[in-house]
Amino acid sequence: MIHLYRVSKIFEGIPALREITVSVDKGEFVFVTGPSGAGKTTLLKVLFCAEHADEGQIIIQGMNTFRLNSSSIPYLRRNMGFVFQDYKLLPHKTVFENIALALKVIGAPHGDIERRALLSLRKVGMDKKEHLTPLKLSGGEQQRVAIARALVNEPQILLADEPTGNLDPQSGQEVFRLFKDINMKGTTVIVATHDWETVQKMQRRIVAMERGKIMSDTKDPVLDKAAAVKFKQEPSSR
Amino acid sequence: MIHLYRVSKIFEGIPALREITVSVDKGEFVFVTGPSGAGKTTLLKVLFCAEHADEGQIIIQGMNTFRLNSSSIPYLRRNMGFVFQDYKLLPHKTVFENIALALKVIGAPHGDIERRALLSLRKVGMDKKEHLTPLKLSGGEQQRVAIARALVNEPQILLADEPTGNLDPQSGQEVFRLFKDINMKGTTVIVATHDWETVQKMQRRIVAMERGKIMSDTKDPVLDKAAAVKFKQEPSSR
Amino acid sequence: MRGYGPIYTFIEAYRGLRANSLVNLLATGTISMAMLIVGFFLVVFLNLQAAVGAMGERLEVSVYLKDGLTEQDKDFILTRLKAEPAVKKVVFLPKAEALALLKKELKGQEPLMEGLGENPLPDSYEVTVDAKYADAAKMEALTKRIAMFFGVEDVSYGRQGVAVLERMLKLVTYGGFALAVLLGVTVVFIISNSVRLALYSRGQEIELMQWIGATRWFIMGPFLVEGMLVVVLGTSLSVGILAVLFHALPREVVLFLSGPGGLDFLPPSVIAYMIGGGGALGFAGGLVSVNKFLE
Amino acid sequence: MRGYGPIYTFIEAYRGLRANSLVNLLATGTISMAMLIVGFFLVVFLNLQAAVGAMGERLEVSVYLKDGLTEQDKDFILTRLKAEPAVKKVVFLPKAEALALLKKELKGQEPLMEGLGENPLPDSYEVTVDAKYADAAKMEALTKRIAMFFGVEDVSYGRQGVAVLERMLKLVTYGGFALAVLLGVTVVFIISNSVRLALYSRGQEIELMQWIGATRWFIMGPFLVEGMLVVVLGTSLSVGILAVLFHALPREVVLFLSGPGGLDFLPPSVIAYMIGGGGALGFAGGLVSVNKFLE
Ligand SMILES: Nc1ncnc2c1ncn2[C@@H]1O[C@H](COP(=O)(O)OP(=O)(O)OP(=O)(O)O)[C@@H](O)[C@H]1O
Ligand SMILES: Nc1ncnc2c1ncn2[C@@H]1O[C@H](COP(=O)(O)OP(=O)(O)OP(=O)(O)O)[C@@H](O)[C@H]1O
Ligand SMILES: [Mg+2]
Ligand SMILES: [Mg+2]
Repeated sequence: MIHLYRVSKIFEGIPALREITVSVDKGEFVFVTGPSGAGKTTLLKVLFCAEHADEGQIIIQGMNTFRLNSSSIPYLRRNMGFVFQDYKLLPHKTVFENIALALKVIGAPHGDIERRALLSLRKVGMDKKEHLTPLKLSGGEQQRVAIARALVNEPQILLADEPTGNLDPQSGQEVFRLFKDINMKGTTVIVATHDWETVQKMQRRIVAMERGKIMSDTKDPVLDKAAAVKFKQEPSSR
Repeated sequence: MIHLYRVSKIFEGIPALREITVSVDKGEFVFVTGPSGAGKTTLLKVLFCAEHADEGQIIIQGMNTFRLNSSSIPYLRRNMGFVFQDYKLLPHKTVFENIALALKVIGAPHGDIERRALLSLRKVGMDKKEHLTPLKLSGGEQQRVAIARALVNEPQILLADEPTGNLDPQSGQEVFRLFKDINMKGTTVIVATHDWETVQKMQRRIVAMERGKIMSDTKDPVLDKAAAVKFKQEPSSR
Repeated sequence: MRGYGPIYTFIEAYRGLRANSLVNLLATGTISMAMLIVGFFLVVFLNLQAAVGAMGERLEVSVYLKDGLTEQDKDFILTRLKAEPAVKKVVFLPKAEALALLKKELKGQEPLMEGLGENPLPDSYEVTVDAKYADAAKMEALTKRIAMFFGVEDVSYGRQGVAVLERMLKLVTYGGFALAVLLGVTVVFIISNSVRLALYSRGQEIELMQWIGATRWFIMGPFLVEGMLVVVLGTSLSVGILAVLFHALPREVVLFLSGPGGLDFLPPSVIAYMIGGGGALGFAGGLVSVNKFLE
Repeated sequence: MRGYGPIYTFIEAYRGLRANSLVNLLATGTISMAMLIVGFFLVVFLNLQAAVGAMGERLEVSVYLKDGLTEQDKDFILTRLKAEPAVKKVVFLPKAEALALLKKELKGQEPLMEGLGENPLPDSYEVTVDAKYADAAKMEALTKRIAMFFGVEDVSYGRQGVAVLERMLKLVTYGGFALAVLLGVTVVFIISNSVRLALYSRGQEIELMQWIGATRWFIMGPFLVEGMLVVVLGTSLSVGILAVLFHALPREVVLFLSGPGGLDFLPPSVIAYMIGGGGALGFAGGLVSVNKFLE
């Protein structure tokens, strides 16, 4: 489903991704972890075609993203949901309108929009605040709206960047339960997160990054062994 | 140092704070916890005079904030540092300029600015990225810049709203160590956070909120007992 | 976009107008200011053109006749004058009427009249020349020819008048064209700037739309319509202001400025062209700006 | 703000101008457009005023003398005329010269002259009246008085001319005042709108400054200076454009429009007032906007 081969991204001389090679199968659930500035967001953005990789090959759903012309990128994105680290909600539209826009944009049938938007908001417990604008929401509430927007189109691939950073443990758990459900229905889920507890409890594939490189991958035995030491350290250093 | 007496804040008919009564002594270290939308941010903003309380009395450093005229609010704020949940860095200024502005604004001597700004950035490990604009930083990096800005003036009161939501466990721990240091030097620190682990490990006063009310306060025996059940539940519900 | 394309586009454009009311107010103001200048010059230009046209129609040549001609002689001259292709109209002016006219003209200098014994003026034919011949060379040739007719004593016409008329016509034509180009460029610049400003103030929104899978046209549509509406609004406003100013003009000024045909406001067709053309310019300006922005 | 207040303010204003170059470009454009109109009307107004002044200076009364007066009689009349406070200048015009002038005026109507036997014109004194007396009632009184002098046959002056002059003076005065007020209000509106737009596009920055303990003046300073700079720039630009347009004016138009004193551009003092006044308005407009914004 997703294949990255020796992908690099350099920002003003400083590499954010260094020769990343990784494959994700359809229906997999992958955690991407690593310290601040490791390149997790950059990795997700490259998959989303929001940043252009400088080197390497990226194949998503059989399409080579380097060969895509810019007018077909929107159609690629319609199969993906993205939970942005900074939410990116439109401040002058209500919560409902923010979700509805994501449906309108892909041309969902008019009659479906309200039902689907409210359903998605209900899943994250935000249906009661549908008429407020994001500026009137707490941090965690905004985050949940961003999640609802990413899920509303029932995407085939879900990319979530630190989706529980502003959530209390309980809400965070609910969000992960939601991701698990959607994953069960066949959606490929990739989550960048610092939430070690959940990561370890969920027992899924973990890709650990550091300074733009993949340091360990629980699916890749070679890398995993090399990083065994690191893993052991992690809980104690917390 | 800080006294709140029956403080309420109502947003469009929905109360975000309900008759909050709490006192914080000089030099104390207080955690404010609670689920998403509990009113933590609102509480900090009321202390910061960024939101006007609808009812009750607020006394900060001997000043009743209701009696302050608007021209003296800037001077009250100069004694406070605030780490915003959404950072609030200026996107068109570099990291260094963002910090320097906080010094210029309070009229710090011209010659001191560079030295103090860089020192503060070094404390959070962001001195190497001083020439970048915030848009080019990762989420965690932006958060650390926001912390550096709140600390640069060596405020007497530090208000931090979810300061480690986007930080990996290690960076998060360093930030709390920083807060502990500044607290040792006499600064009153109030932190709103979801990071239960740290909260429990740090062994400081904990004010737990829910739906605009204080549910428990480890310093207040009556409230604490009432909430004992809740506390026990918390770790298991995670 | 199955079905709700245009509706969505207009609703979003309207929302955009309201949400960015300040930006749009300034843009509308700027455009109506520019269009006010355009309209002002259009009024001046159209009236000047009408005046020049009217002046052309009054291009007159006086053909003074010798004394003592018979009626037959006079008729013969009339026939020959009418045979000239340049001649539009010929009127006979007897010497008595000519004196009456002169007396009227010389009002205030009556002492001059008192010295006149007998009427010293000759009979004359007052000839109106076609505006097509409002050209110094052609007029000269015509008058020379008429002066040779039997029975004609002298021919006179406002030599200076014709030269001025000629230059005015040139001025109105070339000057009007230059002004139109200058103002057209200005309007395009302002409009594309305004649209870019509106885009700029909503960069966040556009970026997000791209990220949730919106196509180029889906994003651009509302902005183009919004730009168009701003221009149409601004232009209509300017026409309104101009109309109010025009009708509030003190009578003295109107008299002072007006040509023989009176002072006219812009005809509806010109107003329609202004609004339509402005809208098209707004759309085009928007297209350029949005495309640049989406790169 | 120990010491670096003004420097900080100007540096920040300059940065603001650069950072919001698009907003400021539009604002500068709008203001120069408005100022162009102001300038245009100022040029027209000042020239009109000069023309009216010049016309006042040429306010002439012809005092026709009876035939056969002695030199003494004439001198006596001259003395009495000069004693009138309204009279500025008196020139004697002998009948021979008067006829020569008339012949020149009647060029092209020579047949009229041929019939004159002897010079029918009288001698006259051409009296120039002070512009202060350019008033129909006063002129009437003056001419009546002069007509009673011994040896004066008749007095004539351009009655219509005086009435037109009077109305023109009123028009220029009141009309100019009304226009000035209208345009002033427009400029203030545009400026305060532009400043508000600049503020609006930097709301985030202002909010943050308030939150890190900046005083009102610290925040406002750069915006006010920025607003002022925009206006000064826009006004200078408009004066420049006006100067270019003025000097590019075809000679025909200049001749067509110019009064007796020629067509003049804005004097430096007026330009200085425009720029200075504009800057002050920009500052005031900015103050209003910023204060509203900071509430
Ligand atoms: N547009 C940019 N220009 C320059 N440098 C950039 C840009 N975007 C990211 N970077 C740099 O690339 C590095 C990786 O950034 P990235 O956002 O991928 O980190 P991250 O793993 O998501 O970190 P965090 O957990 O803090 O969000 C950072 O050091 C950042 O400074
Ligand atoms: N400006 C506002 N207008 C209307 N409602 C508001 C406004 N600000 C906050 N609220 C509401 O007040 C409640 C408390 O918000 P607050 O931001 O204090 O929560 P919080 O405890 O900080 O939550 P989180 O952990 O998610 O940041 C929320 O339900 C929110 O919707
Ligand atoms: Mg990130
Ligand atoms: Mg909060």
